[in-house]
Amino acid sequence: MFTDVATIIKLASFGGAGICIGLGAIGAAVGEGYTAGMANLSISHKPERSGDIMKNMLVGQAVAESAGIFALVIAIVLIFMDASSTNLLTAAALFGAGICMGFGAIGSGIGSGYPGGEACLGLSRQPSVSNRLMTNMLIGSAVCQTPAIFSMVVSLMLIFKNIGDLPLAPTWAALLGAGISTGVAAIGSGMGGGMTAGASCESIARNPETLGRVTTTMLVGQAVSQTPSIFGLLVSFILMFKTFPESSTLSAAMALLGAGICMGFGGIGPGIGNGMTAQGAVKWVSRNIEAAGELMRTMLVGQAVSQSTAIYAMVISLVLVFVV
Amino acid sequence: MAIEGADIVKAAAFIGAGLAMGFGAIGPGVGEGFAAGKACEAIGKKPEEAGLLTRTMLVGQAVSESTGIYSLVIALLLLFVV
Amino acid sequence: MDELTEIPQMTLEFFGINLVFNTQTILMTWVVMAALIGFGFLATKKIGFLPNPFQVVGELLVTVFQGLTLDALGEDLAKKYFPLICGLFMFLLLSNWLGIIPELSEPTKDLNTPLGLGIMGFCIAHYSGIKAKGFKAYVKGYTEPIIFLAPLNVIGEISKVISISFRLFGNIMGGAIIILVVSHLVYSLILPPALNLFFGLFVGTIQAFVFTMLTLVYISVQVN
Amino acid sequence: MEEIKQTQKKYCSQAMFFAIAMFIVFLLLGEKAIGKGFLLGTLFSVINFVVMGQLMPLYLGKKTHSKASAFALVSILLRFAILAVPLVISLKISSIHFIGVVIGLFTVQLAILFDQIIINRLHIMRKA
Repeated sequence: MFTDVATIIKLASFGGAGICIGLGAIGAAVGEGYTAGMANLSISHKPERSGDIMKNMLVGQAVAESAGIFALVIAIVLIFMDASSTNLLTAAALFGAGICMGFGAIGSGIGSGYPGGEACLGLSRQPSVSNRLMTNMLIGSAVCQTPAIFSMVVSLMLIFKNIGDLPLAPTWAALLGAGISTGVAAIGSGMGGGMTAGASCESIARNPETLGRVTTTMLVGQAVSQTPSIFGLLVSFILMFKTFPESSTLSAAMALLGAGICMGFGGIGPGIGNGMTAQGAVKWVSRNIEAAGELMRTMLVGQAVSQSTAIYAMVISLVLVFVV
Repeated sequence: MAIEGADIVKAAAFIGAGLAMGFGAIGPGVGEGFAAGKACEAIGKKPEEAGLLTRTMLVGQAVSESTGIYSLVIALLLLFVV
Repeated sequence: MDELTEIPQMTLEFFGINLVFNTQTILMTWVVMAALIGFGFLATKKIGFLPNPFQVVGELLVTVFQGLTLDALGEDLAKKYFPLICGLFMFLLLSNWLGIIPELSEPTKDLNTPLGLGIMGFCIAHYSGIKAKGFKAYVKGYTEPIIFLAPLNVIGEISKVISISFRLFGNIMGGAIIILVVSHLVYSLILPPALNLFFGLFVGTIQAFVFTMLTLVYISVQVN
Repeated sequence: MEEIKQTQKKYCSQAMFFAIAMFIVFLLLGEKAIGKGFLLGTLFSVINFVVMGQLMPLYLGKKTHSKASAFALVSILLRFAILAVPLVISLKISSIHFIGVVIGLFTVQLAILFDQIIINRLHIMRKA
């Protein structure tokens, strides 16, 4: 068995860094692969516009990669920072930070591939609107990065948190749970936001006149899709900043870990579902602009109802933290 | 660490509650979102039927949410009864 | 960071029962109510052909929500429920926007406010359902599709209250916590005000609308 | 290919110009370490962008999404290895500030977003 605390901390930070960069790179790669596949398709449709399409793909990829670069920064910090702490809690915090950023980058990486791909396809269909299409794609994929930014904030706070003399026994679970909560909940919101942005690019290529309404609907839909990741952030902050009384029982630790897992996984489904709703609404705003108000209202109600399972997960998490 | 039988049971119940609600929320969330997306498409096609379509969407969502509610019930049972 | 979960409380003893009041929440609710009454007074003071700005905003709100209630409930009931829906929206909107002003905080940040409003909406929806369908048909609605599912139907109804109130609470509280944490981390002039604008104005408006629409939808589901 | 080169030239020169301007600002503010880090980060961000553009034609032979994704994974790992260099340097050398490098790594993205969203929006609005 390892008895040396420094070794365990090193192991935890290396493991966290590996998860972080591995998952972050996979997410960005899937997104870029989607964009590249769509670009191939559109170049084969319209070979004479290949220059424009490749330019669009380049710019889209550069922005879509941001989530992966966040993961890289966190991984480098985890590997090269010399943790002089002799507290075992540091190991939990560093591992939690790696998990948080790794999972948080997947959703945004995959998600921001959709607007890039749809924009490439749209360029082959409607060459005259290339400027508007690219602007819309960039706004969409920049908003997609929000869950990844949330995860980066949480993992930086976990890395640089002043552990002090907090009791080890339940706090390790709280720190690990804080990482899982924000990181995993960000997957759904990132993918949902990406679906919405992709639909908006497709819509603008179909009917460029409706640019204003489509962009507004997209932004509102993406903002509401971010709600599950905001819930995840809320649970993380509570787990990080509440001081838990020392107790050596297993159940106290498992309650805190369970709170993080519950909110994290509970956020995936509603995030994707909200994205699907916004996707449908954005697509049809461009086809039937007269019904835009009706569509926005239905989208908001539908998204609100499909969020309710995320809210149940948040309630269970809060019960696990505060009541049990 | 003093780990006793009752403690292990409690710990398992807590983490089980978290897992139940966490994974139980995935399916209904996606499903309800899918239903709402289809309702939006239908309203785009026929805006004059918006009231009926919204009601149908809500009924469908309520039905597909029932599995989420089952998970909630199970989680609460695990938390407070076990 | 301790100010996060701390709510100023006042405890009074009343015939042996301890009554706890969240003083800040109550105070902020009064601020919102005073502002709304002031708004109503200004909007209706001089009703003229050339409206003043307050009258314009008031008319806009009234027209929009009249249309929405009319769509959802039909001619007769809309007249009855429209003031409730419009008032609910205005109260929530102002409550969610209140946090932008320094030294003031949103009353919706305390779980008691959204929970109270959610229970109010629940009671109104079920009262109107019983009134519209009759008690027998109302009870029969719970035994569908088979009688064994009745407890789950009841839980489903109660979980609506939980979801509607926790949604508002989670969004507003989450926004407040994020703003607080970010302003502790970076002392910049750009980021916290931008976050305040996003969470206070944008998310606050959307959540007020969603809460109002869901209350309306719950009423209309019960009635039809 | 001409368009890709043009785009790269445009954004790289914008990013480098911005980085030098910010370096001077940081120098005047007395934060030399952050300024140096910013410059270093921007340099590697530009290198990453150029490499990405050079690899772009190689994507076009990949017919399926999964093949393209596998190729993207290889290319990302290669480019992240490049991006890791300034981060490690700044952690090892104390006269270069880490935060500066991190912000510098996003200069190309910021230049693209600024150019496309703000300038383009103004252009569209003026036309309308």
